[in-house]
Amino acid sequence: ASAQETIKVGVLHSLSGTMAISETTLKDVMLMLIDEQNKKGGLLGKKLEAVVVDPASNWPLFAEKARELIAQENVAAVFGCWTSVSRKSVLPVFKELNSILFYPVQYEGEESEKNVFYTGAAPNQQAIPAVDYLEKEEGVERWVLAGTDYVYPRTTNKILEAYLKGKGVKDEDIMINYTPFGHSDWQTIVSDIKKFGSSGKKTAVVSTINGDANVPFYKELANQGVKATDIPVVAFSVGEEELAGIDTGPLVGHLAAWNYFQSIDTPANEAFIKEWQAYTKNSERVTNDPMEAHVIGFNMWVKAVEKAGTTDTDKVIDAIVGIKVPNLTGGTSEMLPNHHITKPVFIGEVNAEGQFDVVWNTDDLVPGDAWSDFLEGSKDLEADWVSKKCGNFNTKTGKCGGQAS
Amino acid sequence: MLTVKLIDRYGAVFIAVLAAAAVIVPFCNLAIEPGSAFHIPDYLLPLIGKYLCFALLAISIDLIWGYCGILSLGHGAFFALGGYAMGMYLMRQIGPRGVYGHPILPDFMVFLNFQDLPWFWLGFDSFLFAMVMVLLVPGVLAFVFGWFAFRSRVTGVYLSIITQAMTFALMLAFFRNDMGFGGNNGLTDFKDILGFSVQAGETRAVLFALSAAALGLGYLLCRYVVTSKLGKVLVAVRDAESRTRFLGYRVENYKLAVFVLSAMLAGLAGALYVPQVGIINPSEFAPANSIEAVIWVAVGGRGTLVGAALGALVVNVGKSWFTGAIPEFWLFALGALFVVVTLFLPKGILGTLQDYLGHPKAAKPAPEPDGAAVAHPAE
Amino acid sequence: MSLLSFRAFHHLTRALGRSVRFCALAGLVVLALAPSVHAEPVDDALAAFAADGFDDTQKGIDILVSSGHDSAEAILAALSAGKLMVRNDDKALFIEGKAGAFTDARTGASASVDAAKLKVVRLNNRLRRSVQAALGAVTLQAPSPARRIAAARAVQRSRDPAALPAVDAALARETDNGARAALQTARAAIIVAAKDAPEAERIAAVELIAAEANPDAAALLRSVQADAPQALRTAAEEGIAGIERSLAFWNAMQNVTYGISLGSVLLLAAIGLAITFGVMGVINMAHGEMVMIGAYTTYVVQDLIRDHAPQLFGSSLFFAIPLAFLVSGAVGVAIERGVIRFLYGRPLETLLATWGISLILQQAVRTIFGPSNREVGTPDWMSGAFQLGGLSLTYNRVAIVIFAMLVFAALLLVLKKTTLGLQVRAVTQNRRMASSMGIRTDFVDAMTFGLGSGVAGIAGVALSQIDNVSPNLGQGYIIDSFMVVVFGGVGNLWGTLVGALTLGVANKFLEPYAGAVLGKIILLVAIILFIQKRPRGLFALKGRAVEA
Amino acid sequence: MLNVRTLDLHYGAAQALRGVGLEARPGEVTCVLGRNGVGKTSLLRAIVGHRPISSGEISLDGRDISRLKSFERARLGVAYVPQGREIFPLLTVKENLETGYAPLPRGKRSIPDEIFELFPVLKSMLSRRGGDLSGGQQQQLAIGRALVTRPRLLVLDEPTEGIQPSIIKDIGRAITYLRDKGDMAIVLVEQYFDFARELADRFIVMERGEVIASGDRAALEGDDVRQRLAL
Amino acid sequence: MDASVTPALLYLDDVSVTFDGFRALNSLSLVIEHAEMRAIIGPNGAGKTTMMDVITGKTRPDTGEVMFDGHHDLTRIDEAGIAELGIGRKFQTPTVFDMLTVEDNILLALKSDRRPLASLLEKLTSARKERVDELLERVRLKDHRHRKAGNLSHGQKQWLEIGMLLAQEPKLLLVDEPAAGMTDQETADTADLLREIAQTRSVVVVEHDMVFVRDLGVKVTCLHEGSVLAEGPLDAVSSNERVIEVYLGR
Ligand SMILES: Nc1ncnc2c1ncn2[C@@H]1O[C@H](COP(=O)(O)OP(=O)(O)OP(=O)(O)O)[C@@H](O)[C@H]1O
Ligand SMILES: Nc1ncnc2c1ncn2[C@@H]1O[C@H](COP(=O)(O)OP(=O)(O)OP(=O)(O)O)[C@@H](O)[C@H]1O
Ligand SMILES: [Mg+2]
Ligand SMILES: [Mg+2]
Repeated sequence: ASAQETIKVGVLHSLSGTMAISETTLKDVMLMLIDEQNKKGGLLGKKLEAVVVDPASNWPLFAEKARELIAQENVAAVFGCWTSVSRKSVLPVFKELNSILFYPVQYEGEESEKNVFYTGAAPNQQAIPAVDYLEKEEGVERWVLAGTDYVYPRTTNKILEAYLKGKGVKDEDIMINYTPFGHSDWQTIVSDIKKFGSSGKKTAVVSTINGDANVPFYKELANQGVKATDIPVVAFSVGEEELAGIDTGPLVGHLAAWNYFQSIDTPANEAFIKEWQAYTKNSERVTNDPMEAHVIGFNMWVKAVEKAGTTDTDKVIDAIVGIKVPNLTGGTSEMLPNHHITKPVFIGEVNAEGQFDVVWNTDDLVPGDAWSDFLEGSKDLEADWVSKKCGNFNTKTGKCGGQAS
Repeated sequence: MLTVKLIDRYGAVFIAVLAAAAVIVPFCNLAIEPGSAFHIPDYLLPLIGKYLCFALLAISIDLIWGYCGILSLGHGAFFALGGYAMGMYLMRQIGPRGVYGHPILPDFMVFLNFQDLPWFWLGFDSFLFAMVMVLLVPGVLAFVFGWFAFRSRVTGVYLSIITQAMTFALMLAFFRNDMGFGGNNGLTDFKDILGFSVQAGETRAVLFALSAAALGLGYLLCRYVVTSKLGKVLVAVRDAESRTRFLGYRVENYKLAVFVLSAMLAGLAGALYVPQVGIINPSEFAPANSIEAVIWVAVGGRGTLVGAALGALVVNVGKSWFTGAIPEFWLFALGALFVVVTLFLPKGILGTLQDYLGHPKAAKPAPEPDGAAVAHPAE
Repeated sequence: MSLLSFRAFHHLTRALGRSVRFCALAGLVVLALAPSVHAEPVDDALAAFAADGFDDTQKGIDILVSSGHDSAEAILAALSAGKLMVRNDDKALFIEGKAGAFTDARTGASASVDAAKLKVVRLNNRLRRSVQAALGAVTLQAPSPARRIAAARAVQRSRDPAALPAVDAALARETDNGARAALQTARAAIIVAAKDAPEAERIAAVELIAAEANPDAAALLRSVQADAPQALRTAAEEGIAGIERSLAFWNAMQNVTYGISLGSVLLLAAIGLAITFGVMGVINMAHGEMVMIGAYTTYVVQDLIRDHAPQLFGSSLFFAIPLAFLVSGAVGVAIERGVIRFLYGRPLETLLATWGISLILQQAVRTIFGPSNREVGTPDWMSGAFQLGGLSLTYNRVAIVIFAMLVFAALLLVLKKTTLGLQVRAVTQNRRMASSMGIRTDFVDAMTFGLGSGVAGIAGVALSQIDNVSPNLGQGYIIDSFMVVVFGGVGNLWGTLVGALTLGVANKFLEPYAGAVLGKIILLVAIILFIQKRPRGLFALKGRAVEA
Repeated sequence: MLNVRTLDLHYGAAQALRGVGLEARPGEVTCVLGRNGVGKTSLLRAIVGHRPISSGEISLDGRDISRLKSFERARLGVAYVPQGREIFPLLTVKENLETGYAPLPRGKRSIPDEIFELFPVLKSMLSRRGGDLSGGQQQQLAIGRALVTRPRLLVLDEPTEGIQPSIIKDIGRAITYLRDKGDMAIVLVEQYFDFARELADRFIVMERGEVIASGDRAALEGDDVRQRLAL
Repeated sequence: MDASVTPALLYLDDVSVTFDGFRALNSLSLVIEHAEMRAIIGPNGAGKTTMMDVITGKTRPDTGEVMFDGHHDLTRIDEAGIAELGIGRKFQTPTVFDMLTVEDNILLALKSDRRPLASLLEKLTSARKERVDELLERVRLKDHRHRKAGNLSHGQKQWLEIGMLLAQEPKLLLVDEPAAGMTDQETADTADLLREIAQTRSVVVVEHDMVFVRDLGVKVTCLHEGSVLAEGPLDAVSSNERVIEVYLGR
């Protein structure tokens, strides 16, 4: 097929460097989805063609590669990024060149852009339900908020702190701790957590520890004998992929909050897992939440393109809001006017097989909230790209563009 | 040779190419219709501009490493500081157009609950002030750092490692959200510079031309330094530091002078880099970045200035190209490039070329005397 | 039953409505004293388990406990271990034994069942706790003293007043001294909080607890302070002060141990570099990748053992150590022969070449093993922690400390006491002249680089126990390693040892005050300042021999 | 024993040796004479294998050794005392001497007593680092180190440089002693003419990389050679 | 201190240096007058080089006083400062700048303002050029002027270093074994050269070559174990029993 007859889709995930560990899988899943779509006859009668580049966990390179994808390769949409900073880095490029980015990872919120669709969880779709669960189900009264020192944990913890204090938790019952990226020596912190948790009040750890640092953290927890029954840890960045590197025997019962778990027993999920394992020719390969986000995002984009009858950016952006696609856990996710989607929230407990057993889930799908209700600067903001054509509409002043005029 | 021409054969070619590029590239981008064979597409302009900034960084490293034997594994820090100074100016230019619409505070400060602008952000709304800071901040850091280190006669790997410690410490510090530099996300989403939109084609073209000019002038400045008697003293210091002292030269002052100059050039490179790539974040301080910059110099040819720039270009073009063309295997290609260059082009690309074409009058990189490994400055 | 426990019993009985679990325990106590033969409740319990909802399971536990049935312990234990299975079609329950054997949960008779049809009865943390509490109470009478101690600890931690009668009952029979002490502490923990207990007894309890100098004890004492009688309060305050004094001491000691352990990790990571870089002068940027290769070797060894000889898993690391040495060493020799040997006399070029090699090796591993973490298990003997005075030490850290010291000693021996050691140093100081002395420089170079790489590989085995096994593993240690070697003084193994331990301990003393991030920054700045004072590292060589 | 024929050697493009020939026999001292920069050291470097030769032949006992590595030559019995001492600065005196064990079989690995007799200062400084020694002490160490290997061909480049007169005399006596033992061939580069004249059994004089005169002991006695050197 | 009180150019008093317990200099005292040449001899390891190290600031003495030109306390000045006062040195093992050409080596040594900015702006005047030529001529390296110093033979480096020493035009020259590795003829030339220099400047020469020392015809000091063993005209010193015993040999 000649160039005109294909629709190009950009895949912008790090295949090398520190983030490769997480992002490579997402590249594979995109290739699989595109493959599958082509088997179904492509899109608008054309074949889809994946354009894969490697931004190498290097943030400026993300911007460069995004530019290359959009300007040089003329891709119709890009699926990519993992870290917030990579998203922030490509954002101006997408705005300038007016293209579409699907961002599949849970993040700190506080953003809504015309050109970006956030298919991962906003804080209200992950953090808050998890805390609610711990409080109700486990009777937790004392909280350790441990995170890597960057924006996502900072924001999440800030939201949680405000939320917990609002519920009457006292200052001395909250311990906040930040560590550098790739922190590998957790002896002191784990023992601090143990100390903090020995006050008699039920204590839990809310972990926004990122990436590589999780494995040594959990290994240390296991070694110092911090059991889930004593001090449960609920994590927002630990999924099936991360657990694959750890012996989960001693970690049984620790928790994670996600919008998807591989263990969720639905026909759609079963089919997806099967296909994935067949595609990667590895019956051990696990699936995880950001993968599902890509599945949802991709399906939404396909539907939107079909609805608009074109891959033209503006038309697709208009068409996609309101589109509903089934997710893998049995519900139907919808693209909201704030460019976030509705998602179910699940709390899972680590089991000995390295999977999660769902112990709680929301009854309904939770709509993603771009601007947190618990933060001073953003509680008055609202994103609506349909009626207000604005990502940061201030409900107080009634104007688009934050607080000022 | 008692005197060396300021501009040698390679320098002349280099300056000519740069001057031509500064004019022709923006012209081909703006004035020639897309579709024409001579059109330079939009995305290439900031890309090449970025390479030019890297080339300037490489030259600044070559000045101290190639000529004075100071292997700085932390030069990325000066580059990043220059970048941050520029980034801060650009952030202040956003004004009330941030997502929260705060009249003064940048977005990240709003949601991290900063009440006022931290003191070190003051003044950055002025372009002039920011430009002074671009040179001053790296310069002062280099001065303070160098003052202590050179006076204490920290040399060789010990110096390399503490420069690395310096950049590493700065990276960790800038990662901290409390520092007020945007933490891991850094500074981004710039709107305009001196009233011109950073995304406008014309602004890009001007930035490009400025980068080319800065590179050219930076080169000439370094060239002036290395061809003067000061340059010879530097080489003497590189060869036999203590012997130079016995001739009456205060080695530490010489080192300090070029170190500061080099840091300021690196800062300038960083400042030009930021508006063209659109983001500055703490990962620019990462030790690996600094090491990589040293590697550009080695690839191009240590002690040749032009070679350093060439090395930066070759490696980065290679990187841009490989990451798109062979995303899964590019590290093999890049790694192999480094190995091949060391094995087959022992003096780097330009050094080897010079040998091949007969050498012009320039100080050559020192092949370390046998056995005198870095670890053993003895003998 | 003593008066006190009887009163407590009464007091608690009133709260019976609130706590089903209490009821269970109370029942258990009664039953423990007078064994009886209820049969039907067990079936109810099993039915509840079979329903497999968390609330159902909770109910099941309660029923089971109150039933006091002989099989209660076995069933609870199975439940807790995730070995209680329910058959899909008929909801019959089985307990999984060793090697795929099953017993009928109801009868205890062995049963042959199709494992594919079975599903585990799930637990969540709440259930896990109640199973454990139940088991704790049950096992207060367990035959093995160790288990009784563990049970007592569990009770002490739960401080559940409801357990008091059971504790008393157990105390009455206890013969083992250790278990007795544990039970008494557990009892004290409950009494201290019990408002209606006699004051004297509470004060005695306070004293007993204050003797246990740990934060738990302090917290316990603190919790009674507010409305307690004056005498009790003073006793508690004194107790707390005492505990805090001793805690402060143990805290410092604990920091030292953490520091030594971190230092050992740094030492392991750096020591190979101390050879390739420190002794040979090769700026070996691929050092981290040698460590990584060692870690991956461990993974492959464990994988093979899991598949082919699972019984050897406990000793998997002992296979991994020599293999990692050989594999990394072989890669090192290959690098030396293929690239580095052309670069002697040009040490700075080695930076470039080894950087390239490190990129290639990372990507190679990524291509072969995939980008994500690989699981390396910790053998049982290395898991868990033990108590030494007020220190809590984890076995794996202790193992790493010992291991690091052994590696260090071995290396020191090789370099100082063997011909190779002398020859390496001669070769690196003056390659040509060494050759003229009849030293086979090629061979020495290859062996030395191989040795350094091999040692890095060994370090990888140890690091696989505490860190990610991923293609980036090496990158995380390379900077620290260089820092350690240089800080200690290049070319001096003792410097590397002292440097690593100093940095480790300093880091761990800073961390509690400054936090992990700031602590690290402070440490880096301290290194920079330190180098100003000693421009050639901690163990600087002095004299003419080193001056340029 | 050693036979060098038509040797050419280049440093880059510059030729340092042109068709140089030299012969050394057991029980004899062969002196190489010449002013600064004529190529004496270059010739010795070629013999011990520190520089590759461009053409020509170097044979030891009839065997061509010109392609062998330095250590292989050392194992065949060639020992070298280089100009500029080149001792291992960070090794102790004892370790410096022990590097000479490499070509020896295990049983023979010891430091001959003669060395300490000749250079008593080394004995008193065994544990001092080589690099800390004074210039003359280093020179003594360099000679001692070469002798540890029990060479059959001893190649000395200005061994008396920086050494005090009394020890120069001792070295002269030692060389005579070694020569008289009869199994060792000695090649000696020496500027100190009187010293050379006393020891030499045969000699060559070099000028700009070429041999311009050669002969035996008798030819040295006249003023001819001395004058050539003074030019 | 006033220059008139201690008229000597160099004045060492009771200088001791120890290295890890080994006494390299043992309360050494020495006085060098203006325009005096002094030959220093002594066994290997007597401390001759160490003494020069002390004078040039490379080694700091444990005790003792080192005064230059009456009022400069050399123990408090760094190497560069001492060099700037006018003390030049030739090292025992030739040390030159390997990567620079022969003439650049000389050029760097030429007397001039040593500050960085001055170096940056320094112009190569014809006077300087001539001076370089003259010096190259003097040390017979004219033909080698464009070669890298590192490629010179051992003896050529010796000469180059002597040339560099002359270029500095110091008040006091410290020359450590200048004749080593030179032919007899060259040795004699060197002696001439030094005698000529000594007419206006002070020179301290260390040498083991007795013929050379005799050629110089100056006062001789013999060091032994870090202190002065004998001092006086060469004939007197060389007939001293102790000197013969420890140094000259029989
Ligand atoms: N590494 C080198 N590179 C280039 N040229 C060299 C090198 N070493 C020596 N030469 C040149 O080769 C020629 C012969 O040098 P060589 O060292 O053999 O002289 P030599 O006779 O030993 O002199 P000396 O008496 O000074 O030691 C000299 O002109 C010298 O400059
Ligand atoms: N850093 C050091 N550590 C130990 N000993 C040292 C050190 N430096 C010098 N020495 C010793 O001090 C003594 C004096 O050395 P110095 O070099 O001054 O002797 P010298 O008189 O110059 O001898 P030569 O005639 O051999 O050059 C020697 O024995 C030497 O080994
Ligand atoms: Mg010579
Ligand atoms: Mg001396």
